[in-house]
Amino acid sequence: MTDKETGQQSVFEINAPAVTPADNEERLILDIEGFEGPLDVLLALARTQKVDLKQISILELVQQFLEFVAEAKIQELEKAADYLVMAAWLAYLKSRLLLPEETFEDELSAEEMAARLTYQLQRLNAIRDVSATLMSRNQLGRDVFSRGMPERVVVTKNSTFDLSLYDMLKAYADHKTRTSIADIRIHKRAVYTLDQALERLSGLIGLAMDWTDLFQFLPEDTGNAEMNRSVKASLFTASLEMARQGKAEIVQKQTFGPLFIRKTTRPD
Amino acid sequence: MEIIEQIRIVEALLFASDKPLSSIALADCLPESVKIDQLLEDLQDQYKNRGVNLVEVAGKWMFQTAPDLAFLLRTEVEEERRLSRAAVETLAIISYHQPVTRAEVEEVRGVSLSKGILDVLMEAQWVRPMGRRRTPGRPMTYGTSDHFLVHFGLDSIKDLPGLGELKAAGFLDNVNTSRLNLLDDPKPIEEQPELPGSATVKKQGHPPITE
Amino acid sequence: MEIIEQIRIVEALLFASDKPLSSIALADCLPESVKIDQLLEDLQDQYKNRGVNLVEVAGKWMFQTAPDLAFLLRTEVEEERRLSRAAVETLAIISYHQPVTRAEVEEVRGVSLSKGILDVLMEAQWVRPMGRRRTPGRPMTYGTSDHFLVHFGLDSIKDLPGLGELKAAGFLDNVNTSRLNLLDDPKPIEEQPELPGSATVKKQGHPPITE
Repeated sequence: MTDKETGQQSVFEINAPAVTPADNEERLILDIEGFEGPLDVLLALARTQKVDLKQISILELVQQFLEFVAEAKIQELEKAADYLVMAAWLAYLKSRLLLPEETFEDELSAEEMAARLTYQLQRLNAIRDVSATLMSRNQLGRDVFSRGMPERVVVTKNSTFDLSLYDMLKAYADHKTRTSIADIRIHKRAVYTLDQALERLSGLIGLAMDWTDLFQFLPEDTGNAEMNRSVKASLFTASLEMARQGKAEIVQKQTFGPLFIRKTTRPD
Repeated sequence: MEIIEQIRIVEALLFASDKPLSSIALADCLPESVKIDQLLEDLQDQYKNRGVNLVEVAGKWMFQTAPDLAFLLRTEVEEERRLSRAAVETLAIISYHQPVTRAEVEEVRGVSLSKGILDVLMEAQWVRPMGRRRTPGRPMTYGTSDHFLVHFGLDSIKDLPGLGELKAAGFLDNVNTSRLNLLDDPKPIEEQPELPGSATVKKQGHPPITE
Repeated sequence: MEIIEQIRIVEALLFASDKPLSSIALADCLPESVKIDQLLEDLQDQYKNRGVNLVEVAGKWMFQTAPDLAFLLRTEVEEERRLSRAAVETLAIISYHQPVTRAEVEEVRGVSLSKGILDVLMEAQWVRPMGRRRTPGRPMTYGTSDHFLVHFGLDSIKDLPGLGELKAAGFLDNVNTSRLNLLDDPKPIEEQPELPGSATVKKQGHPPITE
């Protein structure tokens, strides 16, 4: 794909943004928009040296970058950090390159550091080149095409049903068993009625001076789990009913937390 | 442009298209002077004896697998399917109560019969229509087929165990069979075979157990 | 079976499919004695100068339109998915450096990888996880899929353009992810393919002709 075909707005946006030429006044309003981080800027700057990437002058590159960062409008703090870290590192590298070599333990020499930076730039450059080559290959669905009307393999399903005589007889017998049950008895369940709960709650709520946990008003354990649940449910419903009638206020400070209730104080 | 190049283009266009193309649509991609019909004939000729042929369908052109190789694109799969509980119960009721109408099955089961259930039972070739009942609405009745007998290893529908036998076999625990009656549904019994193929259908089947 | 008949069968199978088929899957449809590789070569040769070519991609075979006709067909597809520069570069790094970790991709590009990029590449089914690296943190590594090879018309990743040059220049050596290179490289890293499905992922690529 070339620019000629697609214009500036390349479909794949792989064209590196050009750095404004050095002799242009606009150089002063460079900003980092369009660059993908410090390495991207460094590569673009290195290219302006118009020499083989192996022979770039690191000192010159460092200078260009420091100027770029000083002049660029970096708005996002996160981005700025990346650039400032790189600038600091390059300034350090520059000083190391300029000063007589000292031996630092566990550290690379200035030349090695410079060589590594060059290597990184070359590697990124090389990856950019192969990216372009890769994307300019004939792509399936863009340049070359597979069969537009593929003929699918037709799968014919022959269903066999899995049912034994036993299963069928069982089904019939189950059906007969079910329909033969004529009487249905529903046992009376133990419940604490809403009326009972209302009566209890409105009686007790007046005795409490302040916010009280609703469940403090539970009657004594009935010893019957089902009954206990009914009591709780009815008491809760009763509290809602009292709140609705304006006789009580309810507060819950957190989800699943205790419910606090108090009698509405009416300034009569 | 040479003929051979034009043929290549037509070939590629037809290959990549997701629908058959008319000769007019093809001609649009070629220089005006091109004789598209001649090209298509030539191309068709070139593919005549190949594994893929160029065919004209409804005035449009497409590539298609040669008819004698179509078997390559077909595979058969045996699939075992399970019947739903409702389907098994319906089958059982039909077999014990046949001939029975849809409404009767629903009444016995106490729920309405979803359309798919009878379809599945007929697809399995266990249930067949047995003619219409001579009552208002003339509802279709259903019964079991020979295939049903073969599948369940029965000589005739009369070999299905009765309620007493079911109870003896332990199928009907806790049920007082005297309160149940297989044949308790009073039912007008007259059948009128009236499907065009009903003569054959009758032969296939077996005598209903209700008198 | 005559050779010509065998070729017709291979032709029909490949022509019917819009996905590449392995020679093994093709051989399954032919008598055992058939030399499938020879057949495929012959077929490829027969289509060499046609509008449709037989190509070998991802170790499998498929028909596709001739590359030189791209200019003609390109108008027929709608505008393709836009890949950002970052996504294209990431794809290149993953394909040339695979298996490669996220941190290594970031190191080569000099910027952190925004979340959406890998997603897009995985959604396009070009990139797939390749198991974890045996280093602290056990980072996930990524590589390309068969679908990637098919899309870019590559038989294997060894056929990536410029691979030899990149390797010779040392650009595909282990990526040192200790930022700013102040320290020496860590020891070269041992790979352990260990996703339980890593073998299957490979196979998964394209189902054989039966679906």
